[in-house]
Amino acid sequence: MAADGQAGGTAGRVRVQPEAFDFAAEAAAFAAAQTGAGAVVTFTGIVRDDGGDLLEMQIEHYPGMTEAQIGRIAAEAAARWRLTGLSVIHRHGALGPGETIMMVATAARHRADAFAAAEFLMDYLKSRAPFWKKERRRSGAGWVAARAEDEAALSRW
Amino acid sequence: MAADGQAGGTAGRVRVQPEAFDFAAEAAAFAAAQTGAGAVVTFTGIVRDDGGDLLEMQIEHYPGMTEAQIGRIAAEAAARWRLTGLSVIHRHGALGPGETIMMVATAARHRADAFAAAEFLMDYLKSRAPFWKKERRRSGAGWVAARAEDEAALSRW
Amino acid sequence: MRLDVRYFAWVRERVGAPRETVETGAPTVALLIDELRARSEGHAAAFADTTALRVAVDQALAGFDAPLAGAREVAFFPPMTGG
Amino acid sequence: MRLDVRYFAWVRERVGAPRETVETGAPTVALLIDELRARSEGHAAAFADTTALRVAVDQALAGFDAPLAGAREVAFFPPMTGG
Repeated sequence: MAADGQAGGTAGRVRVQPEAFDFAAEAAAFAAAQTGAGAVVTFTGIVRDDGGDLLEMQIEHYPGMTEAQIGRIAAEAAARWRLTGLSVIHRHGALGPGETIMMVATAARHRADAFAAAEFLMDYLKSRAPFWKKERRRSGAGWVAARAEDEAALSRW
Repeated sequence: MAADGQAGGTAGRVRVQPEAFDFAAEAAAFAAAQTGAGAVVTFTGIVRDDGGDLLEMQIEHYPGMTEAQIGRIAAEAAARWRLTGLSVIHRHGALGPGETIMMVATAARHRADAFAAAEFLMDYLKSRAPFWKKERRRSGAGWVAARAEDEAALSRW
Repeated sequence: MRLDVRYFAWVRERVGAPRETVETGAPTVALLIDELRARSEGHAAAFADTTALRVAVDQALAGFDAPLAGAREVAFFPPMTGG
Repeated sequence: MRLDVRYFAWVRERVGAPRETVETGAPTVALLIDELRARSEGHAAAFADTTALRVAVDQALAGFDAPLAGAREVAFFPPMTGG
Protein backbone atom coordinates (compact mmCIF):
# COMPACT_ATOMS: atom_id res chain seq x y z
CA MET A 1 0.00 0.00 0.00
CA ALA A 2 1.61 3.25 -1.13
CA ALA A 3 0.46 5.33 1.83
CA ASP A 4 1.46 8.98 1.75
CA GLY A 5 2.05 9.12 5.42
CA GLN A 6 2.24 6.55 8.16
CA ALA A 7 3.11 6.86 11.81
CA GLY A 8 3.03 4.33 14.64
CA GLY A 9 4.06 4.25 18.27
CA THR A 10 2.18 4.56 21.50
CA ALA A 11 -0.27 7.12 20.15
CA GLY A 12 -1.43 4.62 17.53
CA ARG A 13 -1.26 4.29 13.79
CA VAL A 14 -2.10 7.16 11.46
CA ARG A 15 -2.40 6.81 7.68
CA VAL A 16 -3.23 9.50 5.12
CA GLN A 17 -3.60 8.13 1.62
CA PRO A 18 -5.38 8.56 -1.72
CA GLU A 19 -6.07 4.83 -2.11
CA ALA A 20 -9.36 3.23 -1.19
CA PHE A 21 -9.14 0.92 1.84
CA ASP A 22 -11.16 -2.04 3.03
CA PHE A 23 -12.86 -0.91 6.24
CA ALA A 24 -13.70 -4.47 7.31
CA ALA A 25 -10.17 -5.77 6.79
CA GLU A 26 -8.72 -2.76 8.62
CA ALA A 27 -11.15 -3.16 11.52
CA ALA A 28 -10.40 -6.88 11.80
CA ALA A 29 -6.63 -6.31 11.74
CA PHE A 30 -6.96 -3.56 14.35
CA ALA A 31 -9.04 -5.73 16.70
CA ALA A 32 -6.67 -8.68 16.26
CA ALA A 33 -3.68 -6.52 17.22
CA GLN A 34 -5.10 -5.55 20.63
CA THR A 35 -3.96 -7.04 23.92
CA GLY A 36 -6.19 -6.76 26.96
CA ALA A 37 -9.00 -4.93 25.17
CA GLY A 38 -12.62 -5.63 26.09
CA ALA A 39 -14.11 -2.96 23.83
CA VAL A 40 -13.44 -1.86 20.25
CA VAL A 41 -15.20 1.13 18.68
CA THR A 42 -14.97 2.03 15.00
CA PHE A 43 -16.24 5.07 13.17
CA THR A 44 -16.47 5.15 9.38
CA GLY A 45 -17.22 8.24 7.32
CA ILE A 46 -18.94 7.66 3.98
CA VAL A 47 -19.60 10.02 1.05
CA ARG A 48 -23.39 10.56 1.10
CA ASP A 49 -24.93 10.42 -2.33
CA ASP A 50 -27.78 12.79 -1.41
CA GLY A 51 -30.24 11.16 -3.78
CA GLY A 52 -27.92 11.16 -6.78
CA ASP A 53 -27.14 14.91 -6.70
CA LEU A 54 -23.53 14.42 -5.66
CA LEU A 55 -21.18 13.38 -8.48
CA GLU A 56 -17.81 13.53 -6.75
CA MET A 57 -16.11 14.74 -3.59
CA GLN A 58 -12.57 16.07 -3.82
CA ILE A 59 -10.60 16.12 -0.60
CA GLU A 60 -7.65 18.51 -0.51
CA HIS A 61 -5.14 18.29 2.32
CA TYR A 62 -1.86 19.78 3.54
CA PRO A 63 0.79 17.08 3.12
CA GLY A 64 3.07 16.90 6.13
CA MET A 65 0.91 19.04 8.37
CA THR A 66 -1.97 16.57 8.03
CA GLU A 67 0.05 13.70 9.46
CA ALA A 68 1.60 15.92 12.14
CA GLN A 69 -1.75 17.32 13.21
CA ILE A 70 -3.53 13.96 13.33
CA GLY A 71 -0.54 12.66 15.29
CA ARG A 72 -1.03 15.43 17.87
CA ILE A 73 -4.75 14.68 18.13
CA ALA A 74 -4.03 10.95 18.51
CA ALA A 75 -1.40 11.59 21.19
CA GLU A 76 -3.90 13.73 23.10
CA ALA A 77 -6.50 10.94 22.95
CA ALA A 78 -3.92 8.38 24.10
CA ALA A 79 -3.03 10.62 27.05
CA ARG A 80 -6.62 11.30 28.09
CA TRP A 81 -8.10 7.81 27.99
CA ARG A 82 -6.88 4.34 28.91
CA LEU A 83 -6.57 2.79 25.46
CA THR A 84 -4.88 -0.36 24.27
CA GLY A 85 -4.68 1.12 20.78
CA LEU A 86 -6.04 3.57 18.25
CA SER A 87 -5.95 3.92 14.49
CA VAL A 88 -6.82 6.70 12.03
CA ILE A 89 -7.03 6.29 8.26
CA HIS A 90 -8.07 9.29 6.13
CA ARG A 91 -8.24 9.50 2.37
CA HIS A 92 -7.65 12.48 0.10
CA GLY A 93 -8.21 12.99 -3.61
CA ALA A 94 -11.37 12.25 -5.61
CA LEU A 95 -14.08 10.06 -4.05
CA GLY A 96 -17.40 8.89 -5.45
CA PRO A 97 -20.75 8.57 -3.63
CA GLY A 98 -20.77 5.68 -1.16
CA GLU A 99 -16.99 5.55 -0.87
CA THR A 100 -15.34 5.40 2.54
CA ILE A 101 -13.62 8.70 3.41
CA MET A 102 -11.98 7.76 6.66
CA MET A 103 -12.11 5.59 9.71
CA VAL A 104 -11.15 5.77 13.35
CA ALA A 105 -10.75 2.75 15.61
CA THR A 106 -10.18 2.73 19.36
CA ALA A 107 -9.76 -0.13 21.82
CA ALA A 108 -9.79 -0.17 25.62
CA ARG A 109 -10.49 -2.42 28.59
CA HIS A 110 -13.80 -0.63 29.15
CA ARG A 111 -16.29 0.77 26.69
CA ALA A 112 -16.48 4.29 28.12
CA ASP A 113 -12.83 4.96 27.24
CA ALA A 114 -13.17 3.51 23.73
CA PHE A 115 -16.32 5.55 22.97
CA ALA A 116 -14.99 8.81 24.41
CA ALA A 117 -11.68 8.54 22.55
CA ALA A 118 -13.43 7.78 19.25
CA GLU A 119 -15.76 10.77 19.61
CA PHE A 120 -12.88 13.02 20.63
CA LEU A 121 -10.84 11.92 17.61
CA MET A 122 -13.78 12.54 15.28
CA ASP A 123 -14.56 15.97 16.70
CA TYR A 124 -10.94 17.08 16.32
CA LEU A 125 -10.45 15.49 12.89
CA LYS A 126 -13.55 17.38 11.71
CA SER A 127 -12.34 20.83 12.67
CA ARG A 128 -8.60 20.64 13.39
CA ALA A 129 -7.11 18.37 10.71
CA PRO A 130 -6.18 20.21 7.48
CA PHE A 131 -8.65 18.68 5.02
CA TRP A 132 -11.06 20.59 2.80
CA LYS A 133 -13.92 19.04 0.84
CA LYS A 134 -15.13 20.27 -2.51
CA GLU A 135 -18.33 18.80 -3.89
CA ARG A 136 -19.15 18.45 -7.54
CA ARG A 137 -22.96 18.22 -7.79
CA ARG A 138 -25.43 18.18 -10.66
CA SER A 139 -26.51 21.53 -9.28
CA GLY A 140 -22.97 22.96 -9.25
CA ALA A 141 -19.62 22.75 -7.46
CA GLY A 142 -18.55 24.26 -4.16
CA TRP A 143 -16.48 23.96 -1.03
CA VAL A 144 -18.19 22.34 1.94
CA ALA A 145 -18.57 24.96 4.67
CA ALA A 146 -17.53 24.16 8.22
CA ARG A 147 -20.59 23.64 10.43
CA ALA A 148 -21.01 25.75 13.56
CA GLU A 149 -22.04 22.65 15.52
CA ASP A 150 -18.77 20.91 14.61
CA GLU A 151 -16.79 23.80 16.08
CA ALA A 152 -19.09 23.86 19.11
CA ALA A 153 -18.57 20.13 19.66
CA LEU A 154 -14.94 20.80 20.64
CA SER A 155 -15.99 22.67 23.76
CA ARG A 156 -17.15 19.48 25.47
CA TRP A 157 -13.62 18.10 25.77
CA MET B 1 -26.62 -19.40 10.11
CA ALA B 2 -28.68 -21.16 12.76
CA ALA B 3 -29.51 -18.10 14.79
CA ASP B 4 -31.70 -18.65 17.85
CA GLY B 5 -33.55 -15.44 17.35
CA GLN B 6 -33.73 -12.93 14.56
CA ALA B 7 -35.84 -9.84 14.10
CA GLY B 8 -35.85 -7.14 11.45
CA GLY B 9 -37.96 -4.13 10.58
CA THR B 10 -37.49 -0.44 11.08
CA ALA B 11 -35.93 -0.89 14.51
CA GLY B 12 -33.08 -2.86 12.93
CA ARG B 13 -31.80 -6.40 13.00
CA VAL B 14 -31.31 -8.28 16.25
CA ARG B 15 -29.59 -11.66 16.49
CA VAL B 16 -28.98 -13.77 19.60
CA GLN B 17 -26.91 -16.87 18.88
CA PRO B 18 -24.38 -19.32 20.32
CA GLU B 19 -22.27 -19.36 17.15
CA ALA B 20 -19.15 -17.26 16.70
CA PHE B 21 -19.50 -14.49 14.12
CA ASP B 22 -17.08 -12.51 11.99
CA PHE B 23 -17.22 -8.96 13.34
CA ALA B 24 -15.54 -7.43 10.29
CA ALA B 25 -17.77 -9.22 7.77
CA GLU B 26 -20.88 -8.24 9.75
CA ALA B 27 -19.73 -4.62 9.89
CA ALA B 28 -19.03 -4.54 6.16
CA ALA B 29 -22.41 -6.09 5.32
CA PHE B 30 -24.14 -3.63 7.63
CA ALA B 31 -22.39 -0.62 6.07
CA ALA B 32 -23.14 -1.87 2.54
CA ALA B 33 -26.85 -2.15 3.36
CA GLN B 34 -27.21 1.54 4.34
CA THR B 35 -28.81 4.17 2.14
CA GLY B 36 -28.05 7.82 2.79
CA ALA B 37 -25.67 7.18 5.68
CA GLY B 38 -22.61 9.36 6.18
CA ALA B 39 -21.52 7.79 9.47
CA VAL B 40 -21.27 4.21 10.71
CA VAL B 41 -20.32 3.35 14.30
CA THR B 42 -19.58 -0.15 15.52
CA PHE B 43 -18.96 -1.43 19.02
CA THR B 44 -17.49 -4.86 19.64
CA GLY B 45 -17.24 -6.53 23.04
CA ILE B 46 -14.39 -9.00 23.51
CA VAL B 47 -13.68 -11.50 26.30
CA ARG B 48 -10.62 -10.08 28.10
CA ASP B 49 -8.02 -12.70 28.93
CA ASP B 50 -6.76 -10.82 32.00
CA GLY B 51 -3.23 -12.07 31.64
CA GLY B 52 -4.17 -15.71 31.19
CA ASP B 53 -6.23 -15.98 34.40
CA LEU B 54 -9.54 -16.35 32.56
CA LEU B 55 -10.20 -19.82 31.13
CA GLU B 56 -13.77 -19.46 29.87
CA MET B 57 -16.78 -17.18 30.04
CA GLN B 58 -20.24 -18.72 30.05
CA ILE B 59 -23.08 -16.47 29.03
CA GLU B 60 -26.53 -17.49 30.20
CA HIS B 61 -29.59 -15.80 28.75
CA TYR B 62 -33.40 -15.92 28.88
CA PRO B 63 -34.54 -17.24 25.49
CA GLY B 64 -37.50 -15.30 24.18
CA MET B 65 -37.21 -12.43 26.62
CA THR B 66 -33.70 -11.65 25.38
CA GLU B 67 -34.88 -11.04 21.83
CA ALA B 68 -37.97 -9.14 23.03
CA GLN B 69 -35.98 -6.93 25.37
CA ILE B 70 -33.24 -6.10 22.83
CA GLY B 71 -36.02 -5.38 20.35
CA ARG B 72 -37.53 -2.85 22.77
CA ILE B 73 -34.13 -1.20 23.33
CA ALA B 74 -33.50 -1.07 19.58
CA ALA B 75 -36.94 0.44 18.93
CA GLU B 76 -36.26 3.11 21.55
CA ALA B 77 -32.93 3.97 19.88
CA ALA B 78 -34.60 4.13 16.46
CA ALA B 79 -37.24 6.50 17.86
CA ARG B 80 -34.76 8.80 19.61
CA TRP B 81 -32.15 9.30 16.88
CA ARG B 82 -32.23 9.73 13.12
CA LEU B 83 -30.73 6.45 12.01
CA THR B 84 -30.60 4.77 8.63
CA GLY B 85 -30.12 1.41 10.38
CA LEU B 86 -28.95 -0.47 13.44
CA SER B 87 -27.85 -3.99 14.20
CA VAL B 88 -27.28 -5.98 17.39
CA ILE B 89 -25.63 -9.41 17.56
CA HIS B 90 -25.10 -11.04 20.96
CA ARG B 91 -23.71 -14.48 21.69
CA HIS B 92 -24.52 -16.85 24.52
CA GLY B 93 -22.94 -20.10 25.65
CA ALA B 94 -19.24 -20.78 26.30
CA LEU B 95 -16.64 -18.29 25.01
CA GLY B 96 -12.87 -18.33 25.28
CA PRO B 97 -10.51 -15.41 25.93
CA GLY B 98 -10.28 -13.06 22.94
CA GLU B 99 -13.60 -14.18 21.46
CA THR B 100 -16.16 -11.63 20.34
CA ILE B 101 -19.14 -11.50 22.71
CA MET B 102 -21.35 -9.07 20.85
CA MET B 103 -21.50 -6.16 18.49
CA VAL B 104 -23.66 -3.14 17.88
CA ALA B 105 -23.67 -1.16 14.64
CA THR B 106 -25.48 2.11 13.96
CA ALA B 107 -25.64 4.28 10.84
CA ALA B 108 -26.91 7.81 10.34
CA ARG B 109 -26.49 10.86 8.12
CA HIS B 110 -24.48 12.58 10.86
CA ARG B 111 -22.00 11.18 13.34
CA ALA B 112 -23.65 12.54 16.50
CA ASP B 113 -26.74 10.37 15.97
CA ALA B 114 -24.70 7.26 15.18
CA PHE B 115 -22.47 7.69 18.25
CA ALA B 116 -25.33 8.50 20.65
CA ALA B 117 -27.43 5.55 19.49
CA ALA B 118 -24.49 3.13 19.79
CA GLU B 119 -23.71 4.29 23.34
CA PHE B 120 -27.38 4.14 24.31
CA LEU B 121 -27.68 0.60 22.96
CA MET B 122 -24.57 -0.49 24.83
CA ASP B 123 -25.67 1.08 28.12
CA TYR B 124 -29.04 -0.65 27.94
CA LEU B 125 -27.69 -3.99 26.72
CA LYS B 126 -25.31 -3.97 29.70
CA SER B 127 -27.97 -3.56 32.36
CA ARG B 128 -31.37 -4.29 30.80
CA ALA B 129 -30.88 -7.29 28.51
CA PRO B 130 -31.22 -10.66 30.28
CA PHE B 131 -27.68 -12.01 30.02
CA TRP B 132 -25.53 -13.22 32.91
CA LYS B 133 -21.81 -13.96 32.72
CA LYS B 134 -20.05 -16.63 34.71
CA GLU B 135 -16.27 -16.68 34.60
CA ARG B 136 -14.13 -19.76 35.02
CA ARG B 137 -10.70 -18.60 36.18
CA ARG B 138 -7.56 -20.34 37.35
CA SER B 139 -8.35 -18.71 40.68
CA GLY B 140 -11.95 -20.02 40.76
CA ALA B 141 -15.38 -19.59 39.17
CA GLY B 142 -18.00 -16.95 39.80
CA TRP B 143 -20.77 -14.81 38.41
CA VAL B 144 -19.75 -11.38 37.11
CA ALA B 145 -21.34 -8.74 39.35
CA ALA B 146 -23.19 -5.81 37.81
CA ARG B 147 -21.14 -2.63 38.14
CA ALA B 148 -22.65 0.40 39.84
CA GLU B 149 -21.30 2.65 37.07
CA ASP B 150 -23.14 0.61 34.45
CA GLU B 151 -26.43 1.19 36.25
CA ALA B 152 -25.55 4.87 36.74
CA ALA B 153 -24.80 5.24 33.01
CA LEU B 154 -28.50 4.79 32.24
CA SER B 155 -29.38 8.05 33.96
CA ARG B 156 -27.77 10.12 31.22
CA TRP B 157 -30.42 9.14 28.65
CA MET C 1 -53.55 -19.84 39.21
CA ARG C 2 -50.81 -21.97 37.68
CA LEU C 3 -47.53 -20.09 37.14
CA ASP C 4 -44.36 -21.05 35.35
CA VAL C 5 -41.53 -19.76 37.57
CA ARG C 6 -38.04 -19.45 36.08
CA TYR C 7 -34.65 -18.88 37.65
CA PHE C 8 -31.40 -17.69 36.08
CA ALA C 9 -27.72 -17.42 37.03
CA TRP C 10 -26.99 -17.78 40.77
CA VAL C 11 -30.71 -17.70 41.60
CA ARG C 12 -31.05 -20.86 39.50
CA GLU C 13 -28.03 -22.39 41.22
CA ARG C 14 -29.38 -21.69 44.71
CA VAL C 15 -32.89 -22.94 43.96
CA GLY C 16 -31.37 -25.97 42.26
CA ALA C 17 -33.61 -25.90 39.17
CA PRO C 18 -34.10 -23.65 36.14
CA ARG C 19 -37.90 -23.68 36.37
CA GLU C 20 -40.84 -25.06 38.24
CA THR C 21 -44.62 -24.85 38.02
CA VAL C 22 -46.39 -23.47 41.08
CA GLU C 23 -50.04 -23.27 42.05
CA THR C 24 -50.58 -19.94 43.78
CA GLY C 25 -53.11 -17.29 44.68
CA ALA C 26 -50.46 -14.60 45.29
CA PRO C 27 -51.75 -11.29 43.91
CA THR C 28 -48.27 -9.71 43.55
CA VAL C 29 -44.66 -10.71 42.91
CA ALA C 30 -43.70 -9.86 46.51
CA LEU C 31 -46.36 -12.20 47.92
CA LEU C 32 -45.31 -14.93 45.48
CA ILE C 33 -41.76 -14.60 46.82
CA ASP C 34 -43.03 -15.16 50.36
CA GLU C 35 -44.57 -18.44 49.21
CA LEU C 36 -41.50 -19.53 47.23
CA ARG C 37 -39.18 -18.87 50.18
CA ALA C 38 -40.95 -21.57 52.17
CA ARG C 39 -40.39 -24.25 49.52
CA SER C 40 -36.82 -25.26 50.45
CA GLU C 41 -33.59 -24.06 51.99
CA GLY C 42 -32.35 -23.35 48.48
CA HIS C 43 -35.34 -21.14 47.76
CA ALA C 44 -34.83 -19.36 51.09
CA ALA C 45 -31.18 -18.72 50.18
CA ALA C 46 -32.10 -17.47 46.71
CA PHE C 47 -34.66 -15.02 48.07
CA ALA C 48 -32.76 -14.00 51.21
CA ASP C 49 -31.92 -10.55 49.85
CA THR C 50 -34.48 -9.34 47.35
CA THR C 51 -32.57 -6.09 46.73
CA ALA C 52 -30.09 -8.30 44.81
CA LEU C 53 -32.89 -9.65 42.59
CA ARG C 54 -34.64 -8.54 39.45
CA VAL C 55 -38.03 -9.76 38.19
CA ALA C 56 -39.71 -10.29 34.85
CA VAL C 57 -43.42 -10.99 34.44
CA ASP C 58 -44.28 -12.59 31.11
CA GLN C 59 -40.80 -11.72 29.83
CA ALA C 60 -40.94 -7.99 30.59
CA LEU C 61 -39.06 -6.35 33.48
CA ALA C 62 -41.37 -5.66 36.43
CA GLY C 63 -41.29 -4.45 40.03
CA PHE C 64 -41.89 -6.45 43.19
CA ASP C 65 -45.31 -4.84 43.50
CA ALA C 66 -46.37 -5.98 40.03
CA PRO C 67 -49.78 -7.75 39.98
CA LEU C 68 -49.84 -11.36 38.87
CA ALA C 69 -53.44 -11.54 37.67
CA GLY C 70 -53.40 -13.08 34.20
CA ALA C 71 -49.64 -13.75 34.28
CA ARG C 72 -48.29 -17.04 32.97
CA GLU C 73 -44.55 -16.77 33.61
CA VAL C 74 -42.50 -15.08 36.32
CA ALA C 75 -38.69 -15.05 36.32
CA PHE C 76 -36.15 -14.18 39.02
CA PHE C 77 -32.52 -13.34 38.36
CA PRO C 78 -29.61 -11.14 39.48
CA PRO C 79 -28.89 -7.75 37.88
CA MET C 80 -28.11 -8.34 34.22
CA THR C 81 -24.58 -8.25 32.81
CA GLY C 82 -24.94 -8.15 29.05
CA GLY C 83 -22.82 -6.40 26.48
CA MET D 1 13.36 36.86 5.74
CA ARG D 2 12.32 34.45 2.98
CA LEU D 3 8.99 32.71 3.64
CA ASP D 4 7.24 29.90 1.84
CA VAL D 5 3.55 30.89 1.76
CA ARG D 6 0.96 28.23 1.01
CA TYR D 7 -2.72 28.45 0.15
CA PHE D 8 -5.43 25.79 0.31
CA ALA D 9 -9.03 25.30 -0.85
CA TRP D 10 -10.82 28.51 -1.89
CA VAL D 11 -7.93 30.65 -0.62
CA ARG D 12 -5.72 28.88 -3.17
CA GLU D 13 -8.36 29.39 -5.87
CA ARG D 14 -8.66 33.12 -5.18
CA VAL D 15 -4.91 33.71 -4.99
CA GLY D 16 -4.52 31.62 -8.14
CA ALA D 17 -1.55 29.59 -6.91
CA PRO D 18 -0.89 26.90 -4.27
CA ARG D 19 2.32 28.51 -3.00
CA GLU D 20 4.74 31.36 -3.46
CA THR D 21 7.95 32.53 -1.91
CA VAL D 22 7.93 36.01 -0.38
CA GLU D 23 10.67 38.23 0.96
CA THR D 24 9.27 39.98 4.03
CA GLY D 25 10.16 41.70 7.25
CA ALA D 26 6.66 41.29 8.75
CA PRO D 27 7.00 40.42 12.45
CA THR D 28 3.54 38.80 12.73
CA VAL D 29 1.02 36.89 10.63
CA ALA D 30 -1.35 39.87 10.64
CA LEU D 31 1.31 42.18 9.24
CA LEU D 32 2.28 39.58 6.61
CA ILE D 33 -1.36 39.52 5.51
CA ASP D 34 -1.29 43.30 5.02
CA GLU D 35 1.66 42.83 2.65
CA LEU D 36 0.10 39.88 0.80
CA ARG D 37 -3.17 41.74 0.24
CA ALA D 38 -1.34 44.30 -1.91
CA ARG D 39 0.10 41.66 -4.24
CA SER D 40 -2.92 41.22 -6.55
CA GLU D 41 -6.68 41.45 -6.79
CA GLY D 42 -6.78 37.73 -6.13
CA HIS D 43 -4.78 38.13 -2.94
CA ALA D 44 -7.05 40.99 -1.88
CA ALA D 45 -10.12 38.79 -2.44
CA ALA D 46 -8.57 35.90 -0.55
CA PHE D 47 -7.76 38.08 2.47
CA ALA D 48 -10.88 40.28 2.36
CA ASP D 49 -12.41 38.65 5.43
CA THR D 50 -9.79 37.25 7.76
CA THR D 51 -12.42 35.91 10.17
CA ALA D 52 -13.06 33.26 7.48
CA LEU D 53 -9.38 32.25 7.49
CA ARG D 54 -7.19 29.93 9.53
CA VAL D 55 -3.39 30.04 9.73
CA ALA D 56 -0.60 27.56 10.24
CA VAL D 57 3.01 28.55 10.96
CA ASP D 58 5.50 25.78 10.20
CA GLN D 59 2.61 23.33 9.93
CA ALA D 60 1.09 24.03 13.33
CA LEU D 61 -2.14 25.99 13.85
CA ALA D 62 -1.44 29.56 14.94
CA GLY D 63 -3.22 32.85 15.60
CA PHE D 64 -3.03 36.07 13.58
CA ASP D 65 -0.80 37.58 16.24
CA ALA D 66 1.73 34.75 15.97
CA PRO D 67 5.34 35.97 15.55
CA LEU D 68 7.14 35.04 12.33
CA ALA D 69 10.73 35.23 13.60
CA GLY D 70 12.46 32.03 12.55
CA ALA D 71 9.44 30.73 10.62
CA ARG D 72 9.96 29.06 7.23
CA GLU D 73 6.42 28.28 6.10
CA VAL D 74 3.08 30.03 6.60
CA ALA D 75 -0.20 28.63 5.29
CA PHE D 76 -3.65 30.19 4.87
CA PHE D 77 -6.86 28.23 4.46
CA PRO D 78 -10.57 28.17 5.34
CA PRO D 79 -11.90 26.35 8.43
CA MET D 80 -11.09 22.67 8.06
CA THR D 81 -13.67 20.07 7.07
CA GLY D 82 -12.10 16.70 7.78
CA GLY D 83 -13.70 13.48 8.97
